[in-house]
Amino acid sequence: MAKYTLRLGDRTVEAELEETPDGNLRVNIDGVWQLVRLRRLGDTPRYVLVLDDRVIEVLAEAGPQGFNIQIGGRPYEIETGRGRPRRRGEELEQLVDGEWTLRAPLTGIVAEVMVAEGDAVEKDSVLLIIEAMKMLNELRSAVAGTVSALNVKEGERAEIGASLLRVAALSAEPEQPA
Amino acid sequence: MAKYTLRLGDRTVEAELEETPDGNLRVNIDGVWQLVRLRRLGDTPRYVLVLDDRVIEVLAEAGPQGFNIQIGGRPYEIETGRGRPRRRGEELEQLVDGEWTLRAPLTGIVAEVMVAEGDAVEKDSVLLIIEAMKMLNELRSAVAGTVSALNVKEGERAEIGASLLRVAALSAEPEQPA
Amino acid sequence: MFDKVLVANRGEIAVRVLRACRELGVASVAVYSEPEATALHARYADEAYCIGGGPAVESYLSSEKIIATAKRAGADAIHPGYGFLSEQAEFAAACAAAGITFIGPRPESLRQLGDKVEARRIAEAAGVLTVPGTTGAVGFDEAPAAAAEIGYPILIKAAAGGGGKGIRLVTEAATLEPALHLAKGEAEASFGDGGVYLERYLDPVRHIEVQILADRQGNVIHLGERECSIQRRSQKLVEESPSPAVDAGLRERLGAAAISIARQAGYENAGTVEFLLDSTGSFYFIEANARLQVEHPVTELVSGIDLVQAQLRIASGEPLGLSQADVRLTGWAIECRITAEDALKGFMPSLGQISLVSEPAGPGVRVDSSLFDGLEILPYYDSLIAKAIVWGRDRGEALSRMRRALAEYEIAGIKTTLPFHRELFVNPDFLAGDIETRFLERKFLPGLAEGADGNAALLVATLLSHERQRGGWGGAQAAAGEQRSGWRLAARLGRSTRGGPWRNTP
Amino acid sequence: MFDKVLVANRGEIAVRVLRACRELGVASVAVYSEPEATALHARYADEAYCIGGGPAVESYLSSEKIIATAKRAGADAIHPGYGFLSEQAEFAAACAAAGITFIGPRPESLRQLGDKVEARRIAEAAGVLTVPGTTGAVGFDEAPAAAAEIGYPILIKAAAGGGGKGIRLVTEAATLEPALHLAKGEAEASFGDGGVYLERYLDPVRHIEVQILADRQGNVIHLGERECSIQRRSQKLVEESPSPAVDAGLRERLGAAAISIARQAGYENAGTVEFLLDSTGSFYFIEANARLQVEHPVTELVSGIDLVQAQLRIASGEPLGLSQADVRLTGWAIECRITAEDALKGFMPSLGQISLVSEPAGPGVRVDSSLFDGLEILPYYDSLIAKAIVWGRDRGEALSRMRRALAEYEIAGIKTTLPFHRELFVNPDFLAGDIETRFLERKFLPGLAEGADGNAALLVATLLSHERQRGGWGGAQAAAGEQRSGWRLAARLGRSTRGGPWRNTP
Repeated sequence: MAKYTLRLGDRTVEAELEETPDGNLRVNIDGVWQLVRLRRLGDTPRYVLVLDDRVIEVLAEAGPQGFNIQIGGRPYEIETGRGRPRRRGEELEQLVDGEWTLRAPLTGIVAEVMVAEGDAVEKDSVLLIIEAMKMLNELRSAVAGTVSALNVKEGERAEIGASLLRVAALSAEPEQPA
Repeated sequence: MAKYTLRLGDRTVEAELEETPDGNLRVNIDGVWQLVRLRRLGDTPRYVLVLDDRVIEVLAEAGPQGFNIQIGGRPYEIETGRGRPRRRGEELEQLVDGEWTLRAPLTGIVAEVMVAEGDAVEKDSVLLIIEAMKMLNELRSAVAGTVSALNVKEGERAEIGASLLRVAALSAEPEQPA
Repeated sequence: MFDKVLVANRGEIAVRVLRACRELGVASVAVYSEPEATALHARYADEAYCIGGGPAVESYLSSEKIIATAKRAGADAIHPGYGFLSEQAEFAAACAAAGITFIGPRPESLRQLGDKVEARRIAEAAGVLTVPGTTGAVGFDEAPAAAAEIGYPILIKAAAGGGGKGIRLVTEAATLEPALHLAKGEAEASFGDGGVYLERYLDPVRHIEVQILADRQGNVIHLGERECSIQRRSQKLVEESPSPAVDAGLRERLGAAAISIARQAGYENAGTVEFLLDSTGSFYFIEANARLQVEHPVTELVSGIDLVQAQLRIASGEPLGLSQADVRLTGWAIECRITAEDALKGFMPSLGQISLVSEPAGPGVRVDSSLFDGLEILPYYDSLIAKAIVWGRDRGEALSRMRRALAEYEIAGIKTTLPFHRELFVNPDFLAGDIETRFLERKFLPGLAEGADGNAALLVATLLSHERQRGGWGGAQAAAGEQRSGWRLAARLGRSTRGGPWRNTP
Repeated sequence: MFDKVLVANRGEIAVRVLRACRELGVASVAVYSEPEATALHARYADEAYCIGGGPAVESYLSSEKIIATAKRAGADAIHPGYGFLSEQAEFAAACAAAGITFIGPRPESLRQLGDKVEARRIAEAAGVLTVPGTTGAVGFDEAPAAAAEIGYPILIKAAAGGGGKGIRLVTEAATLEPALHLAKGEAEASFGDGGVYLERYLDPVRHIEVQILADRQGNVIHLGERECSIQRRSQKLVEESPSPAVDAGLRERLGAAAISIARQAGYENAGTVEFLLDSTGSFYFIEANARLQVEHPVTELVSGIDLVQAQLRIASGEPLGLSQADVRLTGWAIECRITAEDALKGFMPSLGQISLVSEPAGPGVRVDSSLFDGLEILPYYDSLIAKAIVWGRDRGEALSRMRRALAEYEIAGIKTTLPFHRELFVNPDFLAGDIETRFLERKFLPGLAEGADGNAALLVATLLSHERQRGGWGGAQAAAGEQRSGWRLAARLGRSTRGGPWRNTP
């Protein structure tokens, strides 16, 4: 029998899985054992989950922390790591050595840079504008402080997740985003 | 520079391929060098061949003797082996030690067996009927002779290519099929 | 309206019916055979139950299992689709006995119209001409004399039949017995009933059929005709509405004949009355199909009426809500049946896994299918896998749309009839509407001209060979399918380059 | 008719135009930017040429490169689609100078109607009411006074605009300057012209537009109205025809107004006249779009007329061939614009590779898209990736069809607006047709209820975890995408579970 720890939103589940004598698989979630079959269709991210009274189509793709699953058009992001559940937004929001990093929330072209290194910025003031799909998107500061590093120039392409600039914070903790 | 021998229908081609100084590929077929780019789309059998004045969609799948290619709804079966070109139908038609083997030309259910081991059969007489998709398909003998082995029973499923029965031939060579 | 409907079918028609259920807000139940657990119809329904093995007699033809499943799921109605149990009076009666509504005609109508001989009597009583034939099913003993009396050429037809199954043309007495043998076998396999009857073979004629709708309140309307003369061995391949051979006056006469037959039979729900139309404009009743037809979408496109939704409404007791005068037929619709048969190799069945499917879309194009990447085409069922349907303001626009749709349709992994359709839609006689039921064998010689893209294919093969040599087999750049199904492709490639003793029985 | 047409566009509209070319038997030429070599429109055309880098100014907005390519390929006409060069009078004039037919209005009409202020003068001359606003483009200096004179709230609109780009609502003088800054920036990015003007913001109103067709012979007809009130930040998301608010009398008045504006402008080809309709039934001209609209399919479905084919016929000099009396509008059509934006995260653009797309089909459903498995969504272009369009006999049938189509639509790999549309189509006010241009912000709170299939998702994750542990990463049973794009998915997963300083500018 194998055990897996899964997290879906605020819910953490210890799932048990075992092979039945006739070679099928059954899974125990929250004390309920269920016979299950899962088939992948061709080389696609489409899977079919066959239950006793229902056949469910599932789109599933791997992510670094688990699986990104869609059923009936709704997303289910499931973490399968063994560590403590992460607080949402934790990695991107936290200060490292008193510095806050603005990461690109989408891939786009840097349309405008409103600040220079050394500039003082308020919390919520606009730092950069990124253009994607003809829309101009303002990126604002999560902290008040001083621009300590500027990694992009106007006209450059910024990949999602890239560090765009850093702000040395005045306070030790950023406020929680809305 | 790499060389490949390709066969398409009755045409045999020696294709040369080399990398250009700027890292692209060019191919020489029948004395004409052409710059080519080929991209596979996702995990699909769909490829895109980019030429100077045209972008061609290609469905390509590997086969044992080469590639099964579709362009514009038309099939192109290309052999890439290095041996002599095979005569069409050769493997399946030839007699081995004076015996001819009836192989299933399609997957289906054996609906009726018209002969027993030891029966004498004429060329073109019906040996078996295979049912697939509700159609009854007669399989006939390519040779005159005696049924020397019968490998299937009525109601069984026959996979494509499976040996269904053998006929010990009266003459040494079967006639060419129409 | 019903709360929950069980769809006792598979493939594209099961999906078609499930779509109607979803649009009407009715919960749905699918049934599927063991090898079809991943089928689209099983995934599409709100509930899905496995009811037996692959062969249809173990699953889709098992009236007991289907009714038991309907009870288990709490379905209050069953839609039978076409084929399988759709015209079996015993099944309809068993549904009624179980307290479940059968979405179709009353069992008595199914019995009468399902008996093709009885159906002819009804047509005659309704004052409609019929094709000369036997007055009942015939066995091997009586057939020769009956055939001689009717006069060759004759057609052997399944008494329980429909869909072209179990039909054989016999031109001379010598070939009657083997043809009878095969026709009875196919009839048994398709309908569970080997009974066949004989009919005069009229030639040349068009196959023209009329769609009717009849409610429980006694309202009967027709939705115009369908032209179904493009047939291969009595199997329809292309249908259109209207027919190039039918004008307003003839349409009115055909419609009136169909309605009077429906009234004579006390018919309820959607149905089709089939006629042969000769070159003088005379038409002869051949049979009535007491179910939804494969080709119903062409009528939907010109009438704007959703026939499956209409079936559910009628079966739940609602009146039609429209009179003949409300029916307005607009434009021209054409359907191509795409089957898993190799049109370039004598329509030989082609099984295997679909590695890629990409269906046409855009203006005026409708596709009814249940295809998906990774679908395994099974030997147990009918070869129909998809229908491409187009609408245009006139026949010319519809023809050009279909040509465009066929060019867009991509299926890899199996062979299909797409190459046949692509050729048909550039044939001058077909484009002129100059067709009859034997058009294909008489005027249309399928055969594929050599493709113009041989050089491009060789370029691709060179690059793929190079990638394979550099990256080894199965690398990210290897040709699709190398790892997964090399052996199976091997078998198919082997087959597709051979001739041999194989041929489809006539 | 033309021999060869170059389509100076990309994405779904390029494919739409190429389909019309193929149906008309006209040879076609595509142009594509470097990162779009594998795009569907490049593959669909008979010829395809790479004309420059990803940013539109280097490719799809380069009038010189496009005209040079048309000459090289021997194209005798250019279809501009919508957006890009479609309303640039200079481009139309440059085509004419190069001896190539521009498929659209004459350059003079483009100039007049493209100048929104001049367009208002034309409407007034045609006797049609207009919305109060500035008589010309305004700069940072003049804007505050002009806005004060018109009276807040005001709208800033791109003088060269269309498609909702470069539009900003300003409710008070304090926010005028930053809004002006962003609107001018977007106008510059979208149209290559940063000019903007101000207009009174009427509220509540519906956005109603009328489709017209005008030939060179002076025949002008209208094909009824489209209701486009479902907008987010002036971007249309859903369109339908007819409008629930328009009866036959109002339709006639709207149509007459649109025709008289077209005549006043000497308009030729397909065009759209946009109005605001208030609750008293009064309507005000806002602008005329001298091109094909994104939402043209809803008109095609109710009128049966292929607007793109009509554009080609008109541009090649053919007369319309039908009068207003021949136009028969039947049933109800609705379109949903599917964009690459995360509807659950404030419509944030979502880039990446589409790993699977499966589009709705079956009765009454049309999809115009250029999606395929493996498509990379790029940052350079508009976020519109597909349009789902349905037809029904009445609004109720169309609504239920769209609900069904949206449930069938599957896209994996990127986020889209599908969840937004699925929620909209169960909103009671929307279903009742009770909408106006600010309906979304006032009455519709997007937000996804927790899915009901959490347990099924956990079962799947358990089985996939098990497979991964047994088979190692990248085995045949591993989850799709593990090898190929793990790192990219990592980035996206990280993003989609975060909050942050991000927001779309208002």
